[in-house]
Amino acid sequence: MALDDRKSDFTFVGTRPNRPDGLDKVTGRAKFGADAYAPGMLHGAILRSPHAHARIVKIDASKAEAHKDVKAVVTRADFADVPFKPGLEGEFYNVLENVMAGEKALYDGHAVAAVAATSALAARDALKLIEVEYEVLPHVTDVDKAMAPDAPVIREGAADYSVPEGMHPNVVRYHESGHGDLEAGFAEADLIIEDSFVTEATHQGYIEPHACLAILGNDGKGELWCTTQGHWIAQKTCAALLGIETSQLRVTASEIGGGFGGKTTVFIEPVALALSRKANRPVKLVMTRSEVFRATGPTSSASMDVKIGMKKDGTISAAQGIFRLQGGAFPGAPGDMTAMCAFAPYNLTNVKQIGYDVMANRPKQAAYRAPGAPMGAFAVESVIDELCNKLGLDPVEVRLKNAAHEGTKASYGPTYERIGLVETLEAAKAHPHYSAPLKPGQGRGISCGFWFNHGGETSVSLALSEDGSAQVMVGTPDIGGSRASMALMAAEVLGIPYENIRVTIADTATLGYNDVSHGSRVTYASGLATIKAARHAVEKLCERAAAKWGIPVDAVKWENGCAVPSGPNAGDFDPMPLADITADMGRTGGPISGHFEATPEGAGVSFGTHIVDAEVDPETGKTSVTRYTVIQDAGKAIHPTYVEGQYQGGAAQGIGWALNEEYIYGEDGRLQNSIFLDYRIPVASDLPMIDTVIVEVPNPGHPFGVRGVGETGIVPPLAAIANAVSNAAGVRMKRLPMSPPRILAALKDNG
Amino acid sequence: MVEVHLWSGLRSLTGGQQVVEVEAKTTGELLRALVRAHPQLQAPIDAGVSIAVDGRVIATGLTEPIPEGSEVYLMQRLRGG
Amino acid sequence: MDYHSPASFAEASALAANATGITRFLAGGTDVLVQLRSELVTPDTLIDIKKINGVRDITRNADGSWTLGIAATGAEMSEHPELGRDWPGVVEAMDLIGSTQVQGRATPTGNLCNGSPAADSVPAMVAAGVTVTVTGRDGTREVAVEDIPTGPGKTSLAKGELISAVNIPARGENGGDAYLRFIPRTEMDIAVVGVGVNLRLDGDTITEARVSLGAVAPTVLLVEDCAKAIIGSTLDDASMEALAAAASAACNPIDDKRGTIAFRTEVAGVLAKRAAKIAYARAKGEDA
Amino acid sequence: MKKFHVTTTVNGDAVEYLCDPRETLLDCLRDKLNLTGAKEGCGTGDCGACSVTVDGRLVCSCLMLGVEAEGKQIETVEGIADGDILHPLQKKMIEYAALQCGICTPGILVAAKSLLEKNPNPTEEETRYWLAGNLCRCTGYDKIIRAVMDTAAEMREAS
Repeated sequence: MALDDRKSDFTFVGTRPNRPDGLDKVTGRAKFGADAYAPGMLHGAILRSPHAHARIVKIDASKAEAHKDVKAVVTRADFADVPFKPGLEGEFYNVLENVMAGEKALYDGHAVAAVAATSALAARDALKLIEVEYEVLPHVTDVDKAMAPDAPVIREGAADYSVPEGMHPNVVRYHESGHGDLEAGFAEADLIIEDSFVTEATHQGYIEPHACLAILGNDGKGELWCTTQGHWIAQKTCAALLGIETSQLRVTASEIGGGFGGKTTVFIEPVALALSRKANRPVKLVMTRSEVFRATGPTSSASMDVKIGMKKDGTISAAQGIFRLQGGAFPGAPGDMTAMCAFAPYNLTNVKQIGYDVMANRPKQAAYRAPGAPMGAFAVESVIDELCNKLGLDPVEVRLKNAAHEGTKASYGPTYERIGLVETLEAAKAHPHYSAPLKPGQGRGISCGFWFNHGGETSVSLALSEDGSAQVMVGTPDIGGSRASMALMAAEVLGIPYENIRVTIADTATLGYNDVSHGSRVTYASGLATIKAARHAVEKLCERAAAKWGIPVDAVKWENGCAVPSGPNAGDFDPMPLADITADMGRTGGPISGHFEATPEGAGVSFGTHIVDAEVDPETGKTSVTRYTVIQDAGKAIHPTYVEGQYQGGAAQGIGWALNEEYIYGEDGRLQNSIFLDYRIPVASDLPMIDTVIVEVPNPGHPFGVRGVGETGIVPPLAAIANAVSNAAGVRMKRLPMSPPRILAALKDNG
Repeated sequence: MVEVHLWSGLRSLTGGQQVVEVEAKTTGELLRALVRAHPQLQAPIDAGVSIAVDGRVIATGLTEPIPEGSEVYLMQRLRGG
Repeated sequence: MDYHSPASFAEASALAANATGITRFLAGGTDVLVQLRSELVTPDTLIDIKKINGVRDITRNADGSWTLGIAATGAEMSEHPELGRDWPGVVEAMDLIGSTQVQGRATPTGNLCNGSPAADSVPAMVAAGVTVTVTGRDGTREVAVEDIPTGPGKTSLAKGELISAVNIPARGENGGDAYLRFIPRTEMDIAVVGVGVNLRLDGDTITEARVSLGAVAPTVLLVEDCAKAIIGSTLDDASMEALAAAASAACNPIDDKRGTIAFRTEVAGVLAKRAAKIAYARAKGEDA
Repeated sequence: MKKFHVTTTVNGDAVEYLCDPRETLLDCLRDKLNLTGAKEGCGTGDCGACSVTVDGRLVCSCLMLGVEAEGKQIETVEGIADGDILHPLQKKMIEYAALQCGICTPGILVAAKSLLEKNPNPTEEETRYWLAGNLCRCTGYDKIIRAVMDTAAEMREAS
């Protein structure tokens, strides 16, 4: 994007007003995915495989179909024929195969059939009438075992061009990058540490299960209401899977009860549409929590080897990482992202990273907040911490010494523009937390983290009303208060009060395409588009003022919500407020709107540094996090309170991932812990207050300097907590989660 | 001419070359030129790539300008959560 | 599923005796509803026993013993001004189960009848010597709490039998009890190990003790060797170590998603010591 | 399947519905009474998004059958505001940005209101433990705890 008219002094941006949708959300009025009803509505339910890997020999639904309460039964045959392609090229095929099994059930919980019936209870009961004959096949759920020569093959031919010859067919993508001379770099090192690390799969754990209400006729026209991070991708994908035209399916995003990447794709939506088409009635489909855990998109599990050489003065002379990510029974595990992010915080002369995308009999992984990056950071930052301990160096000083900055050649190749890592480290060093004394039994951990951030296709429309208020239509669902930041940015440009702006999340029929609310892109990309749309409206406002004054339009400028003559030569006119122009806009040229459509390509990478204190009970291995500080570069914080909220939420999710959250599969390949009782996300009493420091190093790719803040906050916590726990326990923890049995076992092994 | 730096995993598709020189004024031209120079690069490009121009990562756009003398890196397509 | 809400235990017993298929009694429902929703157990007959007179009462009897109605909830036990003074371990054990919301519904009787080896209130009740009154077709009988569970999800109650009261002994002089459990988080988890200790002192010396362990065997255990290890002692280091060793030795746990054999065995000893310390301090009238 | 006729009171209004005995109070509130403020996040009493009070007692409405509501007094998030006047907790939740996605907010509000009625001066620890059954995945709880504590302080001053 053009970097014209960069702003640095603000009226509205940086203030902390109440969010526009606050009232709806504290009164129970806000409509989330499961809160929609339609006349004549049926309820759907999905039959799921109890086997981790099985050939579907036969599905007999005749008893279910014959039941008086049942109005439709669908199987794979009720979906379009989508061609198979290797790697990520066959993504529609992969999604279809995931939402409804074809020849094989590929994981415990894989959908095999679905029913629509007159009530939710009737639908659940009807599932028991469907008889499925399975031929159970050998399965594998562990990433290292899935790569072994004798591992069961999940799907032949799924590997793309990148996989070296001789690898197991379960390895479907391969990434290798880096620069310099590793051998020479390691030779310069005074100390080399090489170690292996493991992280288990975790789930985004959004509190709202997937839910939708679908209406589709056999004329190919449909309506879909669903909880999603991106309704255009839902529209495009559902249309492809059902064999209808994209534009004939109107998708409306409900309020969304959390996503964190997990609602960037579809699971039940195509199934509800297929049921609706067959029954010719609206169908509501809501997942149970157990279905959410078994059959949506958890993150990858990972097995990693990291080797780093350091000189006595703390300089990293060489670094190498191998990252194997398991992404379920489909290509897509972000081993490439893990590899590219792992060493990105550091200015390295010699670095090499390898990433593997490996299939196993688990649900198809989905994005989870900086997908792939937290695992790599865990391995790399743990080794750096160990090097600091062994060499007697301060962990912040060592990171500062090696920190990437503007002009550094990134570990993934290009040269960094202006970035803010050094600023976060300086802030960490200066923070009272870093110098606070520790109690016996406590340890402190530090970690840096990196994430790319994303732009993506974006459309925004802004319309002015006669009374001088404005409505902004954006296409990115509001997951965490983005309506407030959009309104602030629009207010900044238009110069009208924040309260006079209404921000609506438009449906797919009323706005052009918008990429998903992911990649920390909403405040960046929809924000940029809002600013540009508002500027577009301002141009028109200036034209109208110029016409009224009878002066050329370039003699008019916009200031504080008014058209004013641009200088003494332009004429002597009183400022003309926006509302005076809009009052008669219908008679002075028609309605005034602003639009912006583009794919902004200047998201600006982001860095953070976290400081954690943890206490370990040496007799039970139980950890408590006693103090936590997040420091992260926001570029420019539009609504600082919601920026803090992103930092705190990322840290809390990281604490869960580090300490207790994990997918536990039994020998039988079935998920053992598919409820919140046993999938242990942090509860209120587990956590301390989470301090935040917002660093602002403006992003050159955004008119107000915004960098996305949603994802980076989950990159450092795994390592920061592991470092704190390892320092408290006196033993290096190399496997996540650091559950009490693992810590106690490590303490015992350590004597 | 633009020097395009590839990630090392692509060397097997370019006869060992990690830097490819092509004539291109936009990101789209650059991708087409890469395939002309090394037809095997079609597969990674189809699978999805991003292009970093002077450090700015262009995730998808084919119309972004590439100024003369820019530093250009081909990267795997970025995905977010 | 048939739903009944009888007005007496005799009626409830008769309903259960005459029912076919799976029968469940509904008190707080915090286990029954979870099993129903997950289709783990869909009863054919559900008998809601909360409409029976007096089932929410918490009564101190003339001899100092206590009778709890079978629908008295954890929250009601915690809020009771006297019960927790006599039996802090029993009340705290119940209070550990689930959230504030669950506390508003969950009952010790339900916790017992669910038959989970990890039920928090059960080791505390076993240590305290609590009995339950069981009503069946032929009248009532009194059964020790430790004799109710027979294995995971199983109880010794016959068809047509249900618990109609919980009887907690009189606290008496110089006694104290405590319950501790291990969970990975601070709340909302199922015990990985639970230990209940109840003891009585003569001066500084322990004269009576009951120690029970949860989540380390198919049923909650009453461990005599643990009691022996501390009876006659002043809970000195040697007796504490003997207690821990006896607790660990009594464990017959499984490896599962919540903990390993090694972990449970080790931590049973650790918690036994910690719980004994608290019970001892309470018996001495000290804050703990 | 025999259905039961239930007469009960929700937010002060007399209501009635027919329910299957397998349906939870949450199912009945949402599907029969159109009170969709209480959410089903888990169906197992682990997340608290369906929190309501029954005869003044905080419970998960997913852990209670609809048929059990006969003759009870039920309060939901829809009944917290007094007409157009928000409860101080509602105001503070907005002011503190103590919600991001907002799905847990109804349950948090019902639970926090119940806490302040029982304990007008809770410590941070008491607040955290009281709300331990209300999962929030967005905020890390920090701003929620601050909002509840600050509401308590303000309500103490006002009374």
